Amino acid sequence: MLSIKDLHVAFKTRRGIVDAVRGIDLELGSGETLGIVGESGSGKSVTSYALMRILDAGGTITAAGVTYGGVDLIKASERQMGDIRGREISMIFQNPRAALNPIRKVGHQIEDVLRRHNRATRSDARAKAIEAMEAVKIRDAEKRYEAYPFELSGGMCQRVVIAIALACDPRLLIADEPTTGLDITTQKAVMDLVAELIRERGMSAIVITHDLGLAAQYCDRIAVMKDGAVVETGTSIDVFSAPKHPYTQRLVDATPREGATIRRLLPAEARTPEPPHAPGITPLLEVKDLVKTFEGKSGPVHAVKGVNFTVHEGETVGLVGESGCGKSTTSSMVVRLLDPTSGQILFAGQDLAATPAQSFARDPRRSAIQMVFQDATDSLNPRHAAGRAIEEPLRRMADLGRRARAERVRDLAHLVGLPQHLLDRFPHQLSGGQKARVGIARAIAVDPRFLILDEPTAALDVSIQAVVLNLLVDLRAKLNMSYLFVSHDLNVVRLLCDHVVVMQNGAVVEAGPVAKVMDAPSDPYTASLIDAAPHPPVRKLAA
Amino acid sequence: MERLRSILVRVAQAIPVVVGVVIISFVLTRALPGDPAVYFAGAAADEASIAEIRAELGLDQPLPIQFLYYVKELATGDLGQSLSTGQPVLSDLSRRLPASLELTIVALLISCCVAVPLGVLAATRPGSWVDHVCRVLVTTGVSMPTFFTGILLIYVFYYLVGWAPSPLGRLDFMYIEPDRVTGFYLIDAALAGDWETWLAALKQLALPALTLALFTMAPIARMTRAAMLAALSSDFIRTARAAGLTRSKVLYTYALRNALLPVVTTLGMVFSFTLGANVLVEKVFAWPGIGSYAVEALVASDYAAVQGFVLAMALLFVALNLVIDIAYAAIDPRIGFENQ
Amino acid sequence: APNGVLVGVHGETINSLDLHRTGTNRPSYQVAVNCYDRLVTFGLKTLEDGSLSYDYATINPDIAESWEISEDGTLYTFTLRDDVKFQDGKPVTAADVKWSFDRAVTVGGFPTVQMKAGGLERPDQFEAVDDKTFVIKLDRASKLTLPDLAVPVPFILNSEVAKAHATADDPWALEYVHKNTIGSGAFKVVRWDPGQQLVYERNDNWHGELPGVKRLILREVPSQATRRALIERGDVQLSFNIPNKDAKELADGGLTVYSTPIENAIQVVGLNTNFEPFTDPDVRKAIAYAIPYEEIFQTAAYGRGNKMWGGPEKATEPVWPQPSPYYTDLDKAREFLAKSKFADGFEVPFSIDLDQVDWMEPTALLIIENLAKLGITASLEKIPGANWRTASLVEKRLPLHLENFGGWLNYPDYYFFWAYQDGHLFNSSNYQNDEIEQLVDETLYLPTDDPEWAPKILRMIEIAFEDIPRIPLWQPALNVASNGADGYAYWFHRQLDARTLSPADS
Amino acid sequence: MTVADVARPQRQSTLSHIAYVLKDNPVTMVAFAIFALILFVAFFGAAIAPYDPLASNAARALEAPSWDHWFGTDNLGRDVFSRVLVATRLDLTISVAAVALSFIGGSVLGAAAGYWGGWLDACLSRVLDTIMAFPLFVLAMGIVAAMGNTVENIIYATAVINLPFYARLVRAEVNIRRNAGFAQAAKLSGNSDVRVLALHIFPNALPPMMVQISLNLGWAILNAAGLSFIGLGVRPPTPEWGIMVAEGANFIVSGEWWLAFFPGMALVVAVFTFNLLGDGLRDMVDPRRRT
Ligand SMILES: Nc1ncnc2c1ncn2[C@@H]1O[C@H](COP(=O)(O)OP(=O)(O)OP(=O)(O)O)[C@@H](O)[C@H]1O
Ligand SMILES: Nc1ncnc2c1ncn2[C@@H]1O[C@H](COP(=O)(O)OP(=O)(O)OP(=O)(O)O)[C@@H](O)[C@H]1O
Ligand SMILES: [Mg+2]
Ligand SMILES: [Mg+2]
Repeated sequence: MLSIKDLHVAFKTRRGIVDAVRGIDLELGSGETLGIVGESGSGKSVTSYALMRILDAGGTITAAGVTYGGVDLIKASERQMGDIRGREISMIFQNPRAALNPIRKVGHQIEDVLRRHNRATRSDARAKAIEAMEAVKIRDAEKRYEAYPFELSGGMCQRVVIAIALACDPRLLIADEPTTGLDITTQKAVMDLVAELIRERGMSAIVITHDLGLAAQYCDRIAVMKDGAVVETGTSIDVFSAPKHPYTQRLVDATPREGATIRRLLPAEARTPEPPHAPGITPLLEVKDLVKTFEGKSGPVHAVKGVNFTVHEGETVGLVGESGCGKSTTSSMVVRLLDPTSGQILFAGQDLAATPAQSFARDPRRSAIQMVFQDATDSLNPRHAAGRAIEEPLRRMADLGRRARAERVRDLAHLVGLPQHLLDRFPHQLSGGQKARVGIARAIAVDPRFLILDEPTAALDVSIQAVVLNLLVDLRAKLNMSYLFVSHDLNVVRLLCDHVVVMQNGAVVEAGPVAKVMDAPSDPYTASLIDAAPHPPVRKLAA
Repeated sequence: MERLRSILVRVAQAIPVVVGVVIISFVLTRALPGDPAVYFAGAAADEASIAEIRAELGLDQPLPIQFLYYVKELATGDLGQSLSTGQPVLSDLSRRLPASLELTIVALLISCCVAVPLGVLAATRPGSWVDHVCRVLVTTGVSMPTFFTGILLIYVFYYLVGWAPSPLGRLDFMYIEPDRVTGFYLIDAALAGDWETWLAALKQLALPALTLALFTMAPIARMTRAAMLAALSSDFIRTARAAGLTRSKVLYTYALRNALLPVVTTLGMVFSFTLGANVLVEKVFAWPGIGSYAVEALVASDYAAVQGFVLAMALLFVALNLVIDIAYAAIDPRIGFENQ
Repeated sequence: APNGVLVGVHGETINSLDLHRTGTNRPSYQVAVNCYDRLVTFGLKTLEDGSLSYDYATINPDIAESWEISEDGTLYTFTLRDDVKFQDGKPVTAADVKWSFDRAVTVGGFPTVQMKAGGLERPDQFEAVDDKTFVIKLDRASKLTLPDLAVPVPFILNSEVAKAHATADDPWALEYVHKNTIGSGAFKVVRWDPGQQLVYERNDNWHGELPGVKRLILREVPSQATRRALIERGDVQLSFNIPNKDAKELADGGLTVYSTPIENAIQVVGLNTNFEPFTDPDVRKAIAYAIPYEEIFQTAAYGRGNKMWGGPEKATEPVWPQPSPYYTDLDKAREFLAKSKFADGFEVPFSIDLDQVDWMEPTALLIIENLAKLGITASLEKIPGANWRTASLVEKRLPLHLENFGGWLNYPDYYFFWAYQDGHLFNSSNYQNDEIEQLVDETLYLPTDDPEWAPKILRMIEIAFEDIPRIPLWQPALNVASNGADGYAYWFHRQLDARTLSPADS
Repeated sequence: MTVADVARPQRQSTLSHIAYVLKDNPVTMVAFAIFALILFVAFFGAAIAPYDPLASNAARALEAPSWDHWFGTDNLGRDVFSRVLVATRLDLTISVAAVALSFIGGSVLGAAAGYWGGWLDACLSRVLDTIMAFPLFVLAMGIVAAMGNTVENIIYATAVINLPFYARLVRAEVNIRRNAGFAQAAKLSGNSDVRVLALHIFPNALPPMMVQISLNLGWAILNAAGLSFIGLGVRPPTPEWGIMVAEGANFIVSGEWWLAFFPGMALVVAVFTFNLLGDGLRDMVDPRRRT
């Protein structure tokens, strides 16, 4: 049905020509679902845009042949392509809210497509649009027709995007990371919906994702991309259980899953023995009845409603829950960036909440509690080079001379595995993993006893996530720190944490040792969370 | 309901602004050098008659008392009498404001008709020669002092070539002012069906409006370009393209409408800026607008006129912001719902 | 312009139709001239260059048919014409005259001051004996009385209409007359858009010789360049009060330009004798010799007007203005400066009026340049119009400045009264000289044919030139360009008199 | 394999970055070239002027451009070319000083309001609204008329009317960054609020401000010129472009076009250059543009 032969895509940029895709061959049969996996920047999206010919200006496509149902997509005229897009081949994108025109009613956006491809006339467009919305299981479609994207939830938006894509019954659907940016529970619902629709309509599909587990769960075949080329293709089971290409192996290894240890995530040659980990029993941090209420424009927002938990010396506690349940708010209060409405934060027996956040910067205990942020890019000052960023806490909180500081920065860089020559680069010149390391180096610069990690790997590729997680384990052992690890990825929490606290709607619904909570959740919410996480097929460890 | 509320909130927010304007304009006029009593006492006035006039104008009172009087009169809708035109300020303003508004609106219409397409054109081909030419073109316009442009245009189109009518205000003296309905000659003449006068009024408008339009093109074109670039690179454009929508649909219904939001804001700013700044153009073209009125009043220390002018402009500014908010709400359904 | 319509432009704003109103500015005086009549008026004469001018020497009847002056000169009896009607048809009576005069002396401000100059101070001086007889009683005889009745101020209003619009707060109907003309004059204002235009229409029932122009549209055009373009292209027929440069060039370009030296007016450099260096007469003389008169006359006046320097050592004619004995001589200037306490020069601000920069600025700059050669550092300071009068004339706090007083009544003593007497308005130099005080007091009311008058005037001029608190530069000209209008006449009040105008083609 | 090896862009020096930004955009390049020329004239204008800009010569008044007087002479016989050259410094001073003042004032106010929000923000917003509600040019006129038309007062007036633009811009820029990760990280590093604001957040608002600055430099000159046109500008005989245009304007119709034309063109070129500089300046101060 679709055959791609030797596809090349190059971009003319300020830095010269970027070869984003360098010679891809792919085949897709009708009714088949192909998964394309690979790390960020490997050319997945560019490949799909090239198929649709919707690349940004400056991108050029060359190929021996990209044929779809007998039409050469590369040579087709712009008019022909216009007819193919949306009718023959459709696409859905990540971040559904942004993928919809914010100021146009969703119903009209669906109509636009219908009208464009003559699937509807002025008179019946509305009815057809509502029909299309019902097809993607939007309840109250009649009412939602009039809604604007901002009035819909993320999952709802993604359904609308899917409705737009499927409105004209295309034969091929390309889904580019359709679940990124959605809640874990929504993710599953959306993926299930897509899979169901594909099956029902007998469409072919290409699912692009960086989550190997996800691909394995939903696709017939998988193509693994690296640096603009396909390094391996095969059935899902094969690719996952018996990866041939070393890169695929590494990718498979790095995917957190049941039964793996944290060192297992690393490629075999990098696995060192895991340091011993023995959490103490003296409580280091005790959070008591922590409450935070924001004064929102439309009444108070109860973000955190009386949270209690304890972190012992050397222990790692996981804090999990859906987006918006109050994880970040809790950690901001603990790290004293935010004043709680009420409650106590006992750190080594002293109540930190007694000191207002505003003056906590000058508190001697400031250096004892540090934090690694969710978004490494956002947490680095774009105007400061990496070295300067790591040096920042030393300048303010350590009594060191210039030279001593520089020395210490180099040591820290070494400790987190950041090459010295990267120290005078600006954040935008660093990769995601490098930025995460800078963030970690900065957090541990003043030897904190307690470190809060707010989804430190959420923005990272799996292989980099593996490296970072292992680094955290090593540091924990070496520096004897306690962690509060905030995450929504239960697979990761299981690997790293001793204890886990599950939050929902600002309150703790369940807490306990990680194995107990994960294996035998007592709360239905915890159970649904665990269920929604992708369950990649277990790789035969012997292979 | 939500929107109505947010508009009411905007109106409420404008109250301190108006109060501030009243106070500052009062202080500013009193800080002006020169003594209106002396100025208006006439050529050969002696001490006694100056004092007499000072008392008549209430200028012999201490400042706070004067302010109270001023506020009291304001509250009854009395803006006072202009000394330099000898008319009630209110009637002066109501006669001159339409002149300024007409000029400004026509100028902005011309400006938009040129600048928005230019901006779109530049945004669809960023970095190309079209882009550069647009940029140089509109920047040249904004770099020319309006009075300089105005004089050059008069020199060329009236004095040398003779295409333009004499730059004598809103209407050549051959024509009779149309019956006043709105105060906008173009509209009034059209309402009266007097197309000859309409054309004459349009001719008078052409050069000053062009002068102002040249000056206002740059911000509009710049903002259109930037907003279009931002809109074109956003995700939903990609969705629209992937759905096979035609190029014009993508460009106009999707990109341009989104890009209009910042353009409307800019337009509002340009409008209020221009209305204040066409002082110079009005002077050059003998345009009987409020700008030239303000200049004369300021130079003559004509307190009531200056205060009235400033107040009128502030109210206009507030009203304009409201209109922009409403326009914004019409374009962007998200307005008024941010907090949800 | 079609059938009797003329279009004129000027750069100023007419802010009232009523000269008596507080705050009425100079350009508005023309309404009083064109739309109202007075008891008497000045005659007209033809000047050497063929242009028309009012004639100060003759006083003609206007509404008054005849008048008698009592022996002692304190009782004036006017007999009114009986064919004069207001524009609404009501005959003009002595009661109207009485009411109008009462108004002029009561409302205060400029009209009252001007009336006072002619000895007309209180309502009880005026009496309407019967419908046609009007009597003025003076406290003392004065040569100024009769001419003062011919200036624009004592114009005659339709008292009945006015009274109908008067209120308790506004007994003189100032509000109504401000916006309406209720006179018997040659024109009525049919349209007035403040800041834009004034339209006069001829009163066909006027008692005088009917003007040639039926309708006169007077547009206000602030931009001088635009005014010039308009007249040059013939789109307007009259451009009133144009700058000297335009006058020169338009005349060279073939247009008719009337440049009439303004009587009893001089552009002067004022040296404020209240301020340190200028207390010294030697410094004043040094400056008088340092001024580049000819350059100024050419650059600032473009040769229009009369030179007021390089005159005889000693005045021989009792006329004013007349050239001072000073001329440009830097050596002499240095000599005088060396004699003073300020041999090494000094610093002083040189103030000019923002509204009059067209002549003041080049003048000041040229003077500053020459003063620098004496070691005197003068820095130009422009004062906005509103402040100018306060600073220069009322507070008299400008050490070095330019000034251009011109007296309406054409007598030397009248000029000296205003400009050289201590404390008087136009004495911006704070000049004070006991002898001048006495001389002015003695001559002001004295008829010019009195044998004592001429020698006293000569003595006055001598002192003024010796003490030189005001350095005369030149006598300015009033420039009016016409392109299709005939019959322009110069008037001392320097406003447009439409009564003699007519379209050129008729 | 470690992550560190993935990307290794070359590090560039600041100079080569500037060179790069210039090469990237021909219009910016031209703008910077003219700007360099303007700076040169501002510094050395008095030295290279062929005549004394203040010396009048009534004998040679109003001469058309010739070899002796490239731009002709004015009504007092002064050399227009020399006056245009010498005026550069004053015009540049006015605009730079005014923009610097409003930049500093606006930045401090806007940054504080954007960072702390609350009543401070509400008050400031109202004050700024009030200033903006004034017709700005008339406000400038009023200030100069009230305080006197000295160069300093022109600068103050221009600064006051530009201040709200900076304050609003900075406020917005700071506001979106006040809860940014790097700001919180800076707090964790022991920085007080003021430090976080001044050293971490504010510098990041600079790139968009560069555009504003360059536009304002142009506006400032136009504003001064407009004031001169009304008669409230710099005092003569000091050469200044605006006043020269304003005075020359009266001579255009009589055929002496050079009086207004040449200073007018100088004004246009300078404002034009400033307006075009913005994008280039922004790219230069923005580290993200470095590759
Ligand atoms: N418009 C463009 N100009 C220049 N280079 C581009 C452009 N678009 C993409 N690239 C480059 O092409 C490469 C592949 O990008 P692509 O978006 O396909 O990656 P991806 O596999 O989809 O990654 P991700 O998982 O982050 O979405 C990247 O190195 C990217 O820098
Ligand atoms: N400054 C604030 N003002 C008002 N409401 C807030 C504020 N900050 C957070 N909230 C609300 O508090 C709730 C908890 O937010 P929080 O950021 O702690 O969630 P989270 O669990 O970290 O979510 P995510 O996984 O998306 O990071 C949310 O409903 C959020 O909208
Ligand atoms: Mg992608
Ligand atoms: Mg969070």
